[in-house]
Amino acid sequence: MAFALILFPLLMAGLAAAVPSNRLRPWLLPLTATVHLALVVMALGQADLTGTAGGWLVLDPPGRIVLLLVSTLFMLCSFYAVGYLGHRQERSNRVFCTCLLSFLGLMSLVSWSHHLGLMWVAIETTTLVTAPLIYFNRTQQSIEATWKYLVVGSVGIALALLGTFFLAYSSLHAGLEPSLNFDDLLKHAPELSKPWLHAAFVLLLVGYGTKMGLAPMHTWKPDAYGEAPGVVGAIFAGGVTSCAFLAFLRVYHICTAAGESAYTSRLLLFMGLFSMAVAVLFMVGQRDFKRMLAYSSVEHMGILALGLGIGGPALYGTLLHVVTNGLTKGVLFLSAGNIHRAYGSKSTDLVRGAIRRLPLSGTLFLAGFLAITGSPPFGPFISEFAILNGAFDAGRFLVAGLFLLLLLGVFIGMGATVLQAVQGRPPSAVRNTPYHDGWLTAAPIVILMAMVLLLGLYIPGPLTAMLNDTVRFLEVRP
Amino acid sequence: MLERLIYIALLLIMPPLLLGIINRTKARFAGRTGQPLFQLYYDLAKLMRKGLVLSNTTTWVFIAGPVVTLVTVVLAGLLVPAGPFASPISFTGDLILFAYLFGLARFFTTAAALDTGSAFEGMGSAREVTFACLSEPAMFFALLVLAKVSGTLTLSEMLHGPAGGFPASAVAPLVFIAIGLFVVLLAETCRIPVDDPNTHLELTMIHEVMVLDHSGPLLGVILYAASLKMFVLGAVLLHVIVPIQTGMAWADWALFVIEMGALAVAIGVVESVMARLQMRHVPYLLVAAMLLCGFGFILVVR
Amino acid sequence: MSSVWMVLTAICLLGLSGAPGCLLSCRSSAGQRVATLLMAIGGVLGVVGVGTSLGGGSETSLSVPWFLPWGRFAVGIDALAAVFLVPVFIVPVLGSIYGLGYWSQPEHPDNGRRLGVSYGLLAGSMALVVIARDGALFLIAWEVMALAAYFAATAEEHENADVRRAGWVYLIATHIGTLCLLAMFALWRSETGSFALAPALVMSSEVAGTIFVLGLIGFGCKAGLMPLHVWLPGAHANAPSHVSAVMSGVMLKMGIYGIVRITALLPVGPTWWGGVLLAVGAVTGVAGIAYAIGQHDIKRLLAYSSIENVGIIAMGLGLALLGRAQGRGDLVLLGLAGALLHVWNHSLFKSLLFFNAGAIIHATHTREMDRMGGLAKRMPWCAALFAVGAVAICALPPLNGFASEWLMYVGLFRSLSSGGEVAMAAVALATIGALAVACFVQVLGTVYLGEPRSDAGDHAYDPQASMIGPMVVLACGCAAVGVFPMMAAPLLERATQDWMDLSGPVPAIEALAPLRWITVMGLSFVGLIGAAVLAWKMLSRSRTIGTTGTWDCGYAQPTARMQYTGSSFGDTLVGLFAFILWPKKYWPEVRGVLARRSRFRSVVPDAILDRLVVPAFDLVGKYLPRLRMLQQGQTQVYVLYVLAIVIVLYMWGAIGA
Amino acid sequence: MTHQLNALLMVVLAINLFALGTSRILALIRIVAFQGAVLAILPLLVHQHLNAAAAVVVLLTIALKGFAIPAIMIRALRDAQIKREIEPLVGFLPSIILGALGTAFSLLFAGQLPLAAQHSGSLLVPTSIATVLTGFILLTTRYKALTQVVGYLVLENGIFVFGMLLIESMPLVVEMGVLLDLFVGIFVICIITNHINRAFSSMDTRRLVTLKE
Repeated sequence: MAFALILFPLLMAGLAAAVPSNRLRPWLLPLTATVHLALVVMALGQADLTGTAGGWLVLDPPGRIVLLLVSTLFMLCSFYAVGYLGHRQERSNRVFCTCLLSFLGLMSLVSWSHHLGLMWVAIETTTLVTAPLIYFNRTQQSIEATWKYLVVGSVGIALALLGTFFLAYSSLHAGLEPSLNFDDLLKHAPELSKPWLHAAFVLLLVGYGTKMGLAPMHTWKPDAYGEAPGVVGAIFAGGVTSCAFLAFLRVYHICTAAGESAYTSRLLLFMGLFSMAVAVLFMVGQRDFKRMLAYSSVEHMGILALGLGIGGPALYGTLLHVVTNGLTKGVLFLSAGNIHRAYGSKSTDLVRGAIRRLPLSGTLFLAGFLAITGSPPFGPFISEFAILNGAFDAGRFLVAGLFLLLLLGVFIGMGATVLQAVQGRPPSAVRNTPYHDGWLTAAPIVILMAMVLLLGLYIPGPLTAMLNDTVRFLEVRP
Repeated sequence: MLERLIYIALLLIMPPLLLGIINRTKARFAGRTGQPLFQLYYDLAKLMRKGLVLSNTTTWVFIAGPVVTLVTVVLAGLLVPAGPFASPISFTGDLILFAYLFGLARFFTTAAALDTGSAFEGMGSAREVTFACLSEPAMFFALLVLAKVSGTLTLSEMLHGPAGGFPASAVAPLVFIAIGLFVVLLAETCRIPVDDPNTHLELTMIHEVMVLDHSGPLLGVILYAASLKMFVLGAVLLHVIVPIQTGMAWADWALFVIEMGALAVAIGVVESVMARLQMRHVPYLLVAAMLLCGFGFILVVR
Repeated sequence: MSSVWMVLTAICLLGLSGAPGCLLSCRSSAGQRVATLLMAIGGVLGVVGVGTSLGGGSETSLSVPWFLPWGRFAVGIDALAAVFLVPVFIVPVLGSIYGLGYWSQPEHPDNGRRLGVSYGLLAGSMALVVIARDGALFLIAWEVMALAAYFAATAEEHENADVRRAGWVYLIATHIGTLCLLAMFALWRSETGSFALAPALVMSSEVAGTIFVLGLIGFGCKAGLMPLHVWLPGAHANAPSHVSAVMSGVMLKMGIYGIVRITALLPVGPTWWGGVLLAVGAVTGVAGIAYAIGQHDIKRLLAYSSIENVGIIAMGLGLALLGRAQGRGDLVLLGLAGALLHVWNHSLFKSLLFFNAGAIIHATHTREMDRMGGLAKRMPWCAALFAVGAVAICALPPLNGFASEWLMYVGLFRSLSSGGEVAMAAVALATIGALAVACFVQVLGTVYLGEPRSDAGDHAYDPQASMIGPMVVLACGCAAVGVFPMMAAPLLERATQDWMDLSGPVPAIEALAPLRWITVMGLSFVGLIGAAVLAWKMLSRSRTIGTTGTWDCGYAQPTARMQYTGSSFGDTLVGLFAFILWPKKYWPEVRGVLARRSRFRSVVPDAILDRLVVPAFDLVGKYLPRLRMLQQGQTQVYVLYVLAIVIVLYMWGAIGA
Repeated sequence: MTHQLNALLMVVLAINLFALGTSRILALIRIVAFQGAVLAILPLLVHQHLNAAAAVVVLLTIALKGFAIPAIMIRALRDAQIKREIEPLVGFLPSIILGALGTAFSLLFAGQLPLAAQHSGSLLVPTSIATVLTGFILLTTRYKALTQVVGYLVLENGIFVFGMLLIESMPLVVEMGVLLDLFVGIFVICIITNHINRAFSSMDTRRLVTLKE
């Protein structure tokens, strides 16, 4: 099963590279994605955690959540991508499709891998295969964005590798059989040598944090999200970040198992609040609504870090937030992509009255904004509120207060931009630009929004079970 | 029962006399003989016989003004005890109704004035409502003091004071509110120094300017209601100033009438010896009255 | 069907009433009629449900598990909820009937449907807020209400920048409130262990105090307690009038309901709770009505008077809280009963007045009162109805405003028997009353009486029955409650019982404040007026009645422009209250022999919003972006950040360890 | 054993300083290639008992770090047709001083991290940290895109040095994967640098500042 999930998309990627027709190639995306999702569902069906490949590939509860999330998001995005590429026939989409598909495979690898080295390799490779996606538009800006993504991202990832080595050495130093196998490390967590563990945690937090986009390593994010097509933004903000989070979650798991939760939460709370603050800083008065979305992503990565920092009582909310944030980001980026296409601009100086120019996308963009800022009855409200409750249960009142304050800042900063974009009268220039909402470019967003709304009113039993399993899994102490 | 009837009769008949007394007093001070005591009765009789002229700007509100005023003042009168006797109507919290009935009267008087569309009458009604905003608090401070010292919430028991008369500690506050209430009386009944009832400079008037367009029976109603108002407020004030009463009913009636007359004389004296304040200084006077009553309140709750 | 199910069905009907319209054409009024029908059915069903719930015997609560991490779907109807449910089920229905004429779909093809949907959602969610018995459910209903109100109020967003601005201010304000409520409920949960809104028997006083303050801020934002009222005038002024009516008449009361409910759940608190609420209420009331006098825009004026009434209600609550802290059952009863009755009354006369304002705007196409005048001749019905509303809102007998304020007065006067400083509030209440008279005489006189000041009202006329009807209903409501307040007494007593379990037998309101006398006086007043009218009829038959122009002190050529305007009417009062209002005046500069034409202008901006909040936001917006130089695009710097954070984190961790 | 190792590590450190000092890109690339080759020999010294895996790693490392990657970069350099001078943000002498300071710091810092018995006395940890810091200095103080790639390469070298500590425990596959990833990474970056050169007709990253707040 594991190999099927990982290799099938890679094979299809190869196929995509081979297919000559620019018009047919995109259809490989939904095809692969659907099959992949089906396989994922089957994989989730079988409950045993016994690994394949000598315990290197195990689908544990956190992996299940991320796998399901990203596969779902990817499928919807893939349909959208067909519609989008339909509008971009002037440009070859060979590289685009190939990279997207191989990302799907690597993502599956990340969520399966139980060997930190292997996981690192997978993450690093996702960095490499996603770079061309940003470069799709072939403009000077897009090159610049790609360059920054590669340099900052690679440096961060390199630090993650160093951190991984430190982690391994901490076990070696403890006189154990040195290993990067997650389960071994978890088993011997308490014996690991503390100084090495601390250093490793810092490096891995920074390393995978760069990939998640925590401030101040977020610098590549607004550029990349701003220049990449909306669908790529969605996959980045919902998929890549989630994978990076999963990778970091493993490290966090080991450190907490080692009884270092005081140390980790100290660092994580700092990073979380700092990221949210930076997001607020750059959201206020932000004219470019795609960059604004990037900062919103920074903010939510901060929230995830914060949730982990609070720990125990907030874990449920944090994991739920991975899902709700991923789906909502999908809504936002896809609808923003449509608006961008219709107006030929992503600056609110030109973009006005989107609701009237694109009734569907505009409304969804607005709804997405309300959802992502944590308004009931949408999913993110539930998860953010759960995190808040966790903070109160953990007695971290100051953190809770700052959290709420920053949420307010985010709401004001984001709302000013979004409302400016969707309200008012559209300028006459864009009344009759070619783009109009079509099935392929609108339906996926509607479905995503429906999911977000559903998660706000009713969390399906299986998902609840998965979340609870994960929480229990994360609280195993050897 | 009997004294109720007597009281109602007194309430309805006596008020115009007060104006006569006031005018006589002023005339005496001016060294004139002055108009007969019962002048206002003659005027009213004459006005009631006259026809009337309505401005074609006006609507039903114009007529509602005097009518509502009269009705409310009469009702208010029924809540106030005369001399030693319980008021015809009295229940817990009637003092608030008493105050608010004047509010209702004010609402319709001023509305009627605005109904004519005349700048002068607008001016008058604006002043009326404005000064009311200052005299109202004064009045309520006074009511609070009375309620505190008498320990009851019905106007008549309150004004009669507790069984053994007001406690000595209550004297100072009572003096304060007595002065305050007297100012309020002058303001509410539009006498000097707040207003000048018989000037002919419309710009300097409050009450008179509001009724410029009312004529005939309506004017009569207004004049009568005004005198009633003075009578009612006077009755309240008297209870605070001179809470003395002989045991005998008839003596008390006489006493009450004399007190009322004396009050009228006092008003007349004030009108003769004082000049009308500048319009922009009136608020200070009223604020002063309010502060006096406020001090009284602080004294009793302290 | 049990009462709770009736109410839930009603909520669904109200909430979804707008949905069918979305499927129908935006040019036909069919969808709107369907919506109104659904709302009417829902309203009737709801009222019946509430009635049966009070009747007892019927199922009044429901609690089923809910697939969220916490919380259950728990609802319940007690007397306290019933009090608030009544206006929720009545006013919006009247509003949507009114809307048939005022905001007919064919005339507003591009926002009619949106308005329909959000309006229905608003009504439904408010009812849900009232019956929610679980924190999570409450929050969700609350926020749906807030957002629905936003979309309803900004129906004209695409045409008018003011609407957008007002909406944005509202959105921020309500979000601040919601965040406070999030904190409050989170704290509640971490203390009591669940979101169940059941009375907390034991709670440390600090925590209870914190919850109270958070609730006061959170709910106060919605209710419009000063200084949290900043969103209110703009939103009400720019919303469609029937939406303003519902927002002001009902939605503000949800904030009040929140405070009432949370104080009911908290254990008996210290006296400062009541003191704070009383003080805030007094300030809000006086300042609110003072601001109202300064307004030129009739809807802004009404909005400020809503703030004033919220202040009055808050004073009643404050008295009740004080009474509870001091163990004075009578104060609790009178304060709370007065407050709750005033909730009803305000929803009656304020929606009446907003409907009326809508009719005026519909007829004159302006909100500037100083451009109106003499409408009473053209719109006799509206004039009469407005007069009723005005008398009622000034709390003058014999209408309903007086009944509720009278209860509070009696309560305040009764507090004299112990201490008595509290009774000072009675003076504030009296001042508010006098100012209200000034304010509404001004409106009545400027809008309806005198001569037209401009041609705005030339084509004015009484609107059609669908707009008059609801107003008549509301006016009758005002009269009924005003003359027969004792009808409400039993419900109010039960509500008080729900709010605080008064030890021993409940003192009947009648025993503390004889409402029957209000009836007696009211009836006698009506009787006397009737007699007077008859007398007038006879008299006027036997007299010659001439008509002529207003005398105007013999001025030969009076013109309509010479009339006292609303602003000149209120000028002295605005001057007296300048220390809170900070009015701005722009004098004409008259220079030279033949001065150029120029105009005098006076405005009373909202001190908090326009002199505090907006400048603060501008300041932040000006200086915060300065920090953006941290991200100027050099990759080298970005890499440096990575290195720097590694060091910082290591240090930060080392310090901790 | 440890002595040769440390001697070799000293060489690596020296190369770091040279790398900071050179003013010509070509020279820089060559120096770093040499460093890679030197590093490739380390496993032979670290390994107690030589085995096939180690041998493979050594060969692969030499092949990639010593030849393939430099080749790619020199190729990119030739395509770019750009001035061969490195344009430093911070001058060469200051950057050498910075490097020296970094080395000193890492020697001190390494004290914080206790070594396992079998590694006591080896300079692996300080060397790797120093090399990583050198990489950072190159990345942050040079303008040309290509020099930044070199900086990244040095950074990776530093990590490779640390990898020596784990050479027994690190499975071959991972070793390979890491190397391969590194290779592909450099490859992709070089492609991008080419694109940059084509789009901006320069490799000066000072032009890549259009995207900012």
